[in-house]
Amino acid sequence: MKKVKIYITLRESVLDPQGQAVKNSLHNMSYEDVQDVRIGKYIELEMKDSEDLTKRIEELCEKLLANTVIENYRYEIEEGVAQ
Amino acid sequence: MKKVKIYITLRESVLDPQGQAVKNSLHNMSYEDVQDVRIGKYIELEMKDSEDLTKRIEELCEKLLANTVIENYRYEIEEGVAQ
Amino acid sequence: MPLLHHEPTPEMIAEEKIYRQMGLSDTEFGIVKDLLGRKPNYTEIGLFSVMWSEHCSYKTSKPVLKKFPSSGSHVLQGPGEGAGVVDIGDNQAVVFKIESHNHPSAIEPYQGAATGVGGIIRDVFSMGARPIALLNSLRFGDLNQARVKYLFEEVVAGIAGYGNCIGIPTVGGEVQFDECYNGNPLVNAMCVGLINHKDIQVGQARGIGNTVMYVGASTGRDGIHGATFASEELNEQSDEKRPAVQVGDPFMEKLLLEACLELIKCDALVGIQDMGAAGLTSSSSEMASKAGVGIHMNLDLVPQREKGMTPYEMMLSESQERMLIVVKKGREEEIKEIFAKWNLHAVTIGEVIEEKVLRLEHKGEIVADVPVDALAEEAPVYHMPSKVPAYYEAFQKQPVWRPNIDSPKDVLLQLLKQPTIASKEWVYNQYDYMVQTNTVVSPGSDAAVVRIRGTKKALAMTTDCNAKYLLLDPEMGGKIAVAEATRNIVCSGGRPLAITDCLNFGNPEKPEVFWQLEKAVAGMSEACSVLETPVISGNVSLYNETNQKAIDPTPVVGMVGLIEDTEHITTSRFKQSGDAIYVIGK
Amino acid sequence: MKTAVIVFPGSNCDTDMYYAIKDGLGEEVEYVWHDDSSLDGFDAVMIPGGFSYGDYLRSGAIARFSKIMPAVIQAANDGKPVLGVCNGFQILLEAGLLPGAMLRNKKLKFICETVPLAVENSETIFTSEYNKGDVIQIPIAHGEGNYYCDEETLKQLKEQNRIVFKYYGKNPNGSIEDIAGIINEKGNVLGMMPHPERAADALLGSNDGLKLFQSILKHWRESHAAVTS
Ligand SMILES: Nc1ncnc2c1ncn2[C@@H]1O[C@H](COP(=O)(O)OP(=O)(O)O)[C@@H](O)[C@H]1O
Repeated sequence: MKKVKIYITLRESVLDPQGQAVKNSLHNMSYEDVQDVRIGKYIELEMKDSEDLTKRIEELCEKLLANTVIENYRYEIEEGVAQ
Repeated sequence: MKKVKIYITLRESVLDPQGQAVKNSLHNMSYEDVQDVRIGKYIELEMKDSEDLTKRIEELCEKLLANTVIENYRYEIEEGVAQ
Repeated sequence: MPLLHHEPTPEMIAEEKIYRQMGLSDTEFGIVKDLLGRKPNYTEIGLFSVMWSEHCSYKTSKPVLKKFPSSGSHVLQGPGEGAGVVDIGDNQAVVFKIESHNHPSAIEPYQGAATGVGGIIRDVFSMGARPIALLNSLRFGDLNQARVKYLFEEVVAGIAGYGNCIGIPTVGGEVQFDECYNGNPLVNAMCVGLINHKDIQVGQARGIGNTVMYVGASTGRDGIHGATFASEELNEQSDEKRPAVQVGDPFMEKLLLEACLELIKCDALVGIQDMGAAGLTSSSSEMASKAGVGIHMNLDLVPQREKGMTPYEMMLSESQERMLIVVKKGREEEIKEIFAKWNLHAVTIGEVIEEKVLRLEHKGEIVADVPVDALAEEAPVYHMPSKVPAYYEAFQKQPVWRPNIDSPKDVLLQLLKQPTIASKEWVYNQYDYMVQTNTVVSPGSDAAVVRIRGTKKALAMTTDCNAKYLLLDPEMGGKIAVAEATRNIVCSGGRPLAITDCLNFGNPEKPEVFWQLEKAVAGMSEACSVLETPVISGNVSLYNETNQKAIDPTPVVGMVGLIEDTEHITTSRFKQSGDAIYVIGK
Repeated sequence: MKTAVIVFPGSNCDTDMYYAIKDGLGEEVEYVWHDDSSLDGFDAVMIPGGFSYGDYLRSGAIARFSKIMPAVIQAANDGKPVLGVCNGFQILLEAGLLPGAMLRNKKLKFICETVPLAVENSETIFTSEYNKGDVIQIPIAHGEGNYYCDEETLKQLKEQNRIVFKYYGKNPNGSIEDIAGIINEKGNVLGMMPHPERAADALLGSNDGLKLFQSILKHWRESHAAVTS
């Protein structure tokens, strides 16, 4: 079993309204030291190991988990906790 | 400038309808090797460095970014890209 | 969770008075022992603690609720089932009920409000009705406080999130702000459904040998002790009970809704009930008790989301989006097929038995064996002392006061600035009030109006309550709440049919609070009798206090009226310049 | 004309669409389940609004993998009118039948209200009954209607006159160039956030959306007449 951690972020060129809103409220709460906020998704998968694991992960990121028109993704593979 | 990466995940015992729905559709798409899916948030902050940086990060996580009733958070601090 | 893995023995429960942590008193524990003829084990005392909580048993409010007029020639189902049912002619009926989710919303406002909406929708479709509209009644504290603002925004988002996703229009409601709700917001949700007479279901487990099935989401450790939690005051320690808050899945509920509406057309169905507060416990014991039978369940068969759940946890879990159904023996496959179409599993977990007990099996052992009537019917009923509050007597002695108005314009502008009076567009524009394309009068008028497709008829609906009037004089204020709802219905072109109500009060163990409750119900009852709008369903939310201070008495009235012809619909807007304006009434 | 209304788990404007066609337009219409795989015999395909698969992950992301989608794509390739409204538009984007993607509304809140739309292109099979420049009242109800595409795509959309509707007066969700609806290159696939099916009955406030369905019918009659004559 592998634990796969996937990070999905909006592309640089895409405006992030949610990040903006969070930044504004942080400023209102006087956290002016926060200069920028970007909000993305963090997905944890538990996957059976296989030879083409990285290929499978990339496939399912491209097909389903990320929309590459607006999003980038990256991932890490960890040894999973035994069941 | 520091780059702070924050990971917000649902507490283990809390229902994750989103993760469930994604898992089911992955199975329908014949990615049966995916045993479990949990979906959380990934937030990147750019923050001015300060002595009590970790304290400030924890504070704003608890106050705004995470709802600790149902979510856990963890974070990493990286040297930020120069402005 | 060591406690759960090493459950206390019956002896320990009795000696260490562990039942107290579950909200049972020494006397109540004594009654349980007498009813069983032995000391209850941990699972059993858990069953009693939730079933005998105020939320499920109405043990302090029952004597008061009896005063409500609840019958009428057009009432097909009064209080006692998931929701009330009123005839609207042509073999159609309207089904409605209101319910509170105040305490969960104070802790996790988005999910608290969302699951409140989910719960009331289940109450309506478990009657066999298609939900056609949602309303709500909300109270928050002083909007200048950051926490209050957060609660307000999140509650509205939660209501919108659930209702919009499931596709039931949120057509009306009310929002008011007052300091008395600072730490204790009120979130009351109402659902209105439409049904053909022949489809009306009851939550009964008739027929010895029939099969008990479980449908919907899996059971997790959510909301364990939520029902008792709802019956306690909020204080600083409430944070410790945080896991009691559940997360809703409106998508799952949409599937469950459609599947259940197919299910009711199937003659293999005997009874159906929502697993609301006290989940499996209340649904199974109430269905059995009402039918005069018992239920045997094998808890190993209960779909579980988490590993290693104990019988106690499974029985008390408040996981959302679940239903218990009873079907004719041998017809289980047909039921499974209906649910499979909606990607849902229907799982056999037990059967109806002759002996009137709830018998639970787990890993080959009987882990609970309790008379169903003891759980569902025999909770103690308390007749609380009541006392006229000093503040009320002081009010009564005050001379009549008339405000001195120098500049009506300034006063008007001041009034319009009050959040309670200002436009609520910010709220209702977040609700999809148009989905199902039947909303003729959308939020912003007096009552909302939803047409009944295929007929000329329409339904007018509203929620109303002005708690300040009730604080000043609960009896008069109770009448005013019913009268206001009635005016809203009539102004919209409807004939009032009946009401549902949600009694939001403070701690009833305080004689002054109980007095408010009694008086408010007396006033509402009188108004309902005179206006011929019986009370067909409702809900009670007590212990709305923060640090010992009670909210103003807030019995919210939800009313539905029938408009015979859509041509009779009237709206509150001025139509054109030059029209004359009249004031009627006195 | 026989129209299919696709029903996904979580669709909730399917009945609205159905009645707009049955009662508003007076034409034949049937629901088609997401698990079916054929759209044979249908002249037009509607993908209604709602929250398919709970809109979890991204709206429309999961629905695009439903069994029926190859048939929808086939219908689009065959030149049949395909209309995606709200969640339907999101699904068409995810499926690649239309370019771009949907972001959360700029103010992050779900918005339900009736808004003015300008008809930018009245020469499509969906808008021939309108005039260019008409301002019509159509309800919106969405949380993710902030249409986005890259500059190149935008340039193409403009050059090819593929922006069919724009928000008029105020932009409710922050969409690029006030875009409310776009069409594919071939002109037979329209995606729009506003709900024409909610504006098909005067009793509910507006029937400005009816002309959209009438345009589809007119096109069908014309092409049908051409084929049979
Ligand atoms: N304030 C009230 N007025 C009228 N009926 C009420 C009131 N409170 C509760 N009821 C009725 O009592 C019955 C029992 O309610 P309950 O068992 O709590 O159902 P639920 O758990 O769905 O609220 C319901 O039919 C409900 O309509």
